[in-house]
Amino acid sequence: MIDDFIDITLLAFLAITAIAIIRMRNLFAVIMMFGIFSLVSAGLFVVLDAADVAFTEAAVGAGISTVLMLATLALTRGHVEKQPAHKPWLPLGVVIVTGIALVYGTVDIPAFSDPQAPAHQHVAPRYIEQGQRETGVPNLVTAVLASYRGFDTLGEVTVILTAGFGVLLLLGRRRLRKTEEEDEQ
Amino acid sequence: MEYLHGHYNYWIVILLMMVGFYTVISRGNLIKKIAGLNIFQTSVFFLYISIGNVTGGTTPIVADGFEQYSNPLPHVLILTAIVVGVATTALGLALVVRIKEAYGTIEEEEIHNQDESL
Amino acid sequence: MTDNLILRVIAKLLIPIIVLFALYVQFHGDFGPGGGFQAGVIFSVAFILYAMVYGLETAQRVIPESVLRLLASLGVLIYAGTGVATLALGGNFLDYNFLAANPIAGQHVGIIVIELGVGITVSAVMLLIFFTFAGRGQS
Amino acid sequence: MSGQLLIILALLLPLVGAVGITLCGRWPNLRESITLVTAAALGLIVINLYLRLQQGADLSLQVAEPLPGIPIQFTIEPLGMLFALVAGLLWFVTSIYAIGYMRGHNEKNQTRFYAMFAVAIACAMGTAFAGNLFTLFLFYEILTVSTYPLVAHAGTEEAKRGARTYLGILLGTSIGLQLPAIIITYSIAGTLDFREGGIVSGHLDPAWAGLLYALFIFGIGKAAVMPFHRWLPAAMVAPTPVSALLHAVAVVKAGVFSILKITLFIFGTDFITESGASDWLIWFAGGTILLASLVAMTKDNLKARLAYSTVSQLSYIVLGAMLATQMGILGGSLHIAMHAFAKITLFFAAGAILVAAHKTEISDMGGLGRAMPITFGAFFIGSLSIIGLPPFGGMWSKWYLVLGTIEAGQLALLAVLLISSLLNIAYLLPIPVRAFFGKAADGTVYTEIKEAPPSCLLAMIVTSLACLVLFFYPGAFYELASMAAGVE
Amino acid sequence: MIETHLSLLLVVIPLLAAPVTAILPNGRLPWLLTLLVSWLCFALAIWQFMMVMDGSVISYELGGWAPPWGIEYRIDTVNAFVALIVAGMAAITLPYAMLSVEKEIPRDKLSLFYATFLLCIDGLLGITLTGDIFNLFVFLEISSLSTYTLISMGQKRRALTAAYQYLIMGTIGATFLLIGIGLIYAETGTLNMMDLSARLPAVFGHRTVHTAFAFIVVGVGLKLAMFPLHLWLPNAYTYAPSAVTVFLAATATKVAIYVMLRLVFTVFTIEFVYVTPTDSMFMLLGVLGVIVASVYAIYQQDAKRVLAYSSVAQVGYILMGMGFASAMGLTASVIHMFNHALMKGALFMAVGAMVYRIGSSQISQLKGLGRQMPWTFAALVIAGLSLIGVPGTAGFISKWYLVLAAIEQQAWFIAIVILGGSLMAVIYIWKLVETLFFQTATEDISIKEAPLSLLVPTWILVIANIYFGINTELTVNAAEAAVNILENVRQ
Repeated sequence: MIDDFIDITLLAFLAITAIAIIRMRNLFAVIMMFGIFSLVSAGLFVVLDAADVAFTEAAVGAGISTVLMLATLALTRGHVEKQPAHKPWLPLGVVIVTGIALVYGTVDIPAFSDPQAPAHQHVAPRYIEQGQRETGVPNLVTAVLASYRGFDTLGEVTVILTAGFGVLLLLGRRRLRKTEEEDEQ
Repeated sequence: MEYLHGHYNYWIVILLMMVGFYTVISRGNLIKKIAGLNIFQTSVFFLYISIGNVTGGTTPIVADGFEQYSNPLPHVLILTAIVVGVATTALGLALVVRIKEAYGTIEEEEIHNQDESL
Repeated sequence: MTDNLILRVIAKLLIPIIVLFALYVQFHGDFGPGGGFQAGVIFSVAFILYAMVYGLETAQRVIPESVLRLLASLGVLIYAGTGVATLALGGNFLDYNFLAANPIAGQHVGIIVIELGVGITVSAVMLLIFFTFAGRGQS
Repeated sequence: MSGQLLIILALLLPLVGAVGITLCGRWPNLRESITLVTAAALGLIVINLYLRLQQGADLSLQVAEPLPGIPIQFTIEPLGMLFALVAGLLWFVTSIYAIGYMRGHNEKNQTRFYAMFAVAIACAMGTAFAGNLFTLFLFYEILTVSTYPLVAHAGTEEAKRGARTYLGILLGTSIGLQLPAIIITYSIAGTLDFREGGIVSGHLDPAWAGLLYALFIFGIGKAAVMPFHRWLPAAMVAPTPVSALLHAVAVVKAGVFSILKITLFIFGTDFITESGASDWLIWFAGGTILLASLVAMTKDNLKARLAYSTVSQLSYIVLGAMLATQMGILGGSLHIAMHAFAKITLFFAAGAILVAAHKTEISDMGGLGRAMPITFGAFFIGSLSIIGLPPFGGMWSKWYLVLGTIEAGQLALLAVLLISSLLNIAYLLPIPVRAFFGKAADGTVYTEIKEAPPSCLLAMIVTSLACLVLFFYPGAFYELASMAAGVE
Repeated sequence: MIETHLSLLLVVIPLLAAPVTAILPNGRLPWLLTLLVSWLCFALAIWQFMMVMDGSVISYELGGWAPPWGIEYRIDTVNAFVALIVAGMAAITLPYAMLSVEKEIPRDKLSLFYATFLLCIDGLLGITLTGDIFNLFVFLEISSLSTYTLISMGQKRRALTAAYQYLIMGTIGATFLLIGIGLIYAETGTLNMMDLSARLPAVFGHRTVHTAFAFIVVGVGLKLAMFPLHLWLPNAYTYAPSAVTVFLAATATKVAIYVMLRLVFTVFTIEFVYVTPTDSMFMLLGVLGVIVASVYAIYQQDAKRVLAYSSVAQVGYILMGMGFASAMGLTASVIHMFNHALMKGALFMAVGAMVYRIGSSQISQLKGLGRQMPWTFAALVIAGLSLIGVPGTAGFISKWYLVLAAIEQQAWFIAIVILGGSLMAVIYIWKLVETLFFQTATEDISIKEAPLSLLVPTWILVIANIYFGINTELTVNAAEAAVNILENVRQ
C-alpha cells in the first residue's frame, strides 16, 4: 500500500513537471525541468521494481540527454521559445483522440500488477525459474538482455553506433588544428 | 475501487504520454519538440514497466528469501528502448544545431517562411 | 576551460571514483543492477566532467577522436565477433553454450565479453557525441 | 524458311531498319537507302506470307506468357493479312515519297523521323498479326507512343499542342476505356484469344453486351469515332508523309482493324446481332460519317479537310463492322484497302503542293492545276475513288457496305451512306476543279511553280494507278476480305 | 554450414562491415567494401529465396534459445522476396553511388557515409527477416536513424529540415508501434509473431487488442507514408543525395509495407481484418492517396518531387490491393511492391544522372536536356511508361492485377480510380518528357551524356522493367506463394 502511495505521489510529480515543461518558454528552465522529470521517473522505476531501468534512465535521461540538450542550447543561443503564431487546435484534437484511444484500450487491460496477467504467465516464467540455471546469471534482466534476447542488444549497440556516425557526419569538424589556434589567441 | 486501483496507474501514464505527444506536435521550437519526444517515450516506458510489475514482486535479481519477482522481460525491452531514445535525441539535437547554423533560427515558423521566400 | 581551483580538486578526486564505479557496474552487472550500457555511460560521464573542468582540447589529447571512432567500432565488432565465434564453434549465432566446455561457463564468458563490447561502444560513442557537440561550439 | 521465322522477320525487320537508320544518321543517302531496302524487304515478306496463307499454311507463333493464360502470340488470318499487306506495301511507296518531300521541304531531325517511322510500321505489323486481344493492345499502345515524336516532329508550340492532344486522347481512351473493357472480357470469358464466333457469347449477359461493346468502340480512339476524333486533325501538324501513311493508313487503320477483329473474334457477329449490342452504337458511326463530312466542307486548310474526310471514311468501316452482316464485314474490310490507296494519294498530292507551291489553303490553289497537272490529276483520281465512283477501287467497298445495310434492313443507314457520298463530292471535287479551271485570287498565272520532286510524283502516280487497277482486279484484297467475312 | 546460417549472415555481414567501413580511410575504399558486401548479400538473398521458393520455411533460433523465449528468424516466401528486393536494389544502387556520391558528399565524410549506408541496408534486412516483433522494432530504429542521417547529407539546407521532420514523425511512428507492441504483449505475454498469431484470436474481443492494432497500423503507416501520414516523404526524397533517394525510394517504403502486411495478415490474421473495418480503411486511404498525391505530383516544379509524390500515390495502389483483402488484391500488392521498386529506382536514377550533370532537378533547369543526354532521357521515358502502366512493362502487370481484383469484387469505382491514377501519371510523366525534349535549353552549354557508371545501373533497371513486363514468372509465382502464406498463416 505504501508502494501505491509513493507511486501516486511520484506520478503526480511527473504530471506537474511535464505540464510545466509545456507551459514554460525559457528553454533553459525547460531543459532543467526535463532533467528533473527523468530523475523522478528513475525514482518511479525503482518503486516499480525495475532497478536496471531506473539506473539507466538516471544515467541517460538525467545525465546524457540533459547535457546534450544544454550543449545544443549553448550552440543555438535561442534561450526563449517564441509564442506559437496560432492556437494549436489540430494537435490538441489529435492528442485527445489518441488519449481516448489509449484509455479505451486500457479499460480491459489486465489489472496493474496482477500476477495472473498473461504477461507473467506465458514467456516470462521460464526466465524467472530457469534463468539462473540456464545462464548462471542471477540478475535475470542481464540474463535476458545478454543471452535470451542477446540479438536485441546487439541491435541496440548498433543503434548507438549509428547515432554516433550520424552526429559525426552532421557536426564532425574538418580540421582539429584550426580550433586549437583559436584557443591560443 | 479495486478496478480503479488496477488501472489509475495506466491512466496517469497515458496523461503523461499525451502531454509529451502534445509538446512534440504543437510546439514550434525544435529543442522543445525533442524534449517533448523524450517525455512521450519515457511515459511509454512506464506503460511497459507497469505491465511488468507484480504485487509482492521484487527486482528480478535472484537472491535467497525471494520467490516472487516482477517480470524481467519488459525491463529488458525498455533498456533497449531507452538506448534507442537517447540515440534519437542525440541525432535530433545534432540536426537542430546544423539547422540553426543554416537558418539562424530554431523556430519552425521562421524556417518555413525562409524556405517559402526563396 | 576553468581555473576554479575547487572544481579542479574535486574533479581530480571524483573522476577516479567514477571510473572505478563504472568498472564495478561493468563487471558486477551479472549480480547487481547494471551492465555494459550503464557502465559505458558512467565511464563517459567521468571524461565529460574532465573535459568540462580541464577543457576540451586537454580531454581530446587524452583520448583523440580517431581513437574513439576506433573503440566505437571495436565494441560492436567484439559483440558481433562473439556471435561469429559461436558460429565457428558450431553453434547458432550468439549461442554462448559453445564458448566453453560446459554451457554455464560458456554463457558466463559470452555474457562478460558482450557486456564489455557494449560498454566500450557506448562509452566511446557517448564521448564522441559530447566532443563533437562541444567542439562545434569552439570552431 | 518457316512461317514462324517470316512472322518474326516481319516484326523485327523494321526495328533492325530503325537501328540501322539511327546508326547511319550522319550519311543521308545511306540512311535513305536503308529505309528503302527495309521497306522493300518487308513488302516481299508480307507478300510471301500472303501466298503461304493462300496455301492454307497455319501461321502462328507464341513468344512469351506475361500473364497466366495470356501469351504474347501472333496468328495470321485473312483480315490481319489484309491490313499487313496494305501497310507493308504502302510503306515502300511512302518511303520513296518521303525522301523527296523531306529533302524538298528540308525538315530537321530526319534521322529520328525515319527511325520512328520504321518503329511505327513494326507496331502496325504486330497489331496486324496479333493472335489475341492482349497482344493487339500491346502493339496498339506502343504504336501510340512511337508515333508521338513524329507528330511533335516540328517541335513548335503548335506541334507540341497537337501532339499533346494526340497522346492525351489516344492514351486516355485506351487506358480509361479499352483496358477495362479488356480486363472485363478476361474476367468473364477467362481468355483473350481471338476465336471464330467470339469468346464472350454465353458468358456475357446480352443486356450488358452493348455497354462492353461501347467501351471497345470508344476505347479504340484510333478509330476516331466521334466524340473521340479530335486527335486526328490535331495530328496533322506532322510532316505530310506521316499524315499520309500513319494517319491515313497505319495508325487509323490499326484502330478500325481492331474494331473489326473484336467484332468478329471477341463478340462474334451472331452474338452482336442477337444481343443487339450495336443497335444504338451504330448511330455514332452514322453520325460521325455525316458530321465529319460537314465539318470537312468548312475547312479551308487542305490537310484539315482531308483529316475530317478520313474521320468520316473510318466510320464507314466501323459501320460495316457494326452491321455484323457478311456484306458489312466484307465492305468494311475492303474499305481498309481501298480507302488507304485513295487517301494516301490525296495526302501525297497535298504534300506535293506544299513542297512545290508552299500552299496549304484550298482558297489559294486556284489555277494551280495548270502548273502541277500530275499532282492534281492524281488528286482528282483519289477523290473519285473516295467518292466511290467507277472505275475506281473505292466503288467496291462502298458497294458492299450498301449491300450490307440492305442485308441488315437498315435503310436509314443506307441513306446515310448515299448522302455522305454526295457530301464527299461536295468537299473533294471542288479542289481539283478550281485548280484546273479556276484562277488565282489575285489573278496571277503560276509559271515559276514546278511540279513536286520526281520521287513524290512517282509515288503519287503509283498509288493513283493502284486505285484504278483495284477496280478491275480487287484480287488479293477482295479475296482476303471475303475470307474474313466468311463469304464463299 | 553456410546454408544453415544463411539468413543470419544476410544481416550479420553488413553489420560487421559497417564499423570496419567507418574506420577505413576516406576515398574509394569504403565504397568498394560496401559494394562487395552488397553483392555478397544479393547472392545470399537469391540463395535464400531459392530455398523457400517451394513454400518451405526457414526458422533460425538466435542464441540457440527456442522461440518464443529466444529471438527467431523466420523466413518464408514473403520476406525472402522482400529481402531479395532490398539486397538487389542495394547491389544495383552502389555502382551508381560511386560517382554520384563523390559529387554530393564531402570527401572527408565518405567512409562514415558508406558505413551509415551499410547500417541502413542492414536495418532493412533485419526488419525483413526477423520473426520477433520487438526485434523488428530495434532494427526499424537502426534503419530509421541511418536514414535520417543519409537524408541530412543532401546539399541543400532544406535537407536538414527534411531530415528533422522525418526524424520527428518517424520517431512518433516508432513510439506508436512500441505502444502497440506493449499492449499486445500485455494481452498475450509473447513477442514472437507465430506465437502471437496463435494466441491473439483468443483475445480478439478485447478492446486492448483493437487499440494495439490501431497504434501499430498508425505507427507503421507513418513509416510507409500512408496518406495522410506521408508529409515527411516528399521533402526527404527531394533533398536527399541522389543515390540515397534511389535506394530509399526503391526499398524503404517497400519494407514498411511488408511490415504492414506481416503484422496485419500474419500476426493479426485475416479473420481479425474481417471482424474490423481494417480493409475498408486501407481502401479509403489508398484511394485518397492515389488521387491527392497524383494531383500534387502534377503541380510540382522539381523533378525529384514529382517522383516523390508519385511514390505516395503508388503506395496508395498497394494499400488498395490490401484493402481488397482478397487473394487477387494481395497478389497485386506484392507484385506492385516489386515492380514499383524497379520503376522508381530507374526513374530516380535517371533524374539523379541529370542532377549529376547540371546540379539541379528543377524542371525549369531541365529544358532540352533530353537532347544532350539521350540515353538518360530514353531510360526516363521507358521507366515512365512503366509507371503509367503501358503494356509490355512491369507497371502494366501491377495495374492488370489491381483492376482484376477490383472487377472481381465489382468495385467499379475503385477500378476507375486505378485507371484515373495512371492517366494522371501520363500527365506528370509527359510534363517531364516534354520539358526534357521539346523545350529549348535556356543557356546552351553543351552538357555531356551521363558517365557509364551511372548509365549502366539505370539501364539494367530499365531492362528489368521490360523483362518483368514480359516474363512475369518470378514476380507472379512469388506473389502467389506469398499470398498463400499471408492468407492461411496459422496452419
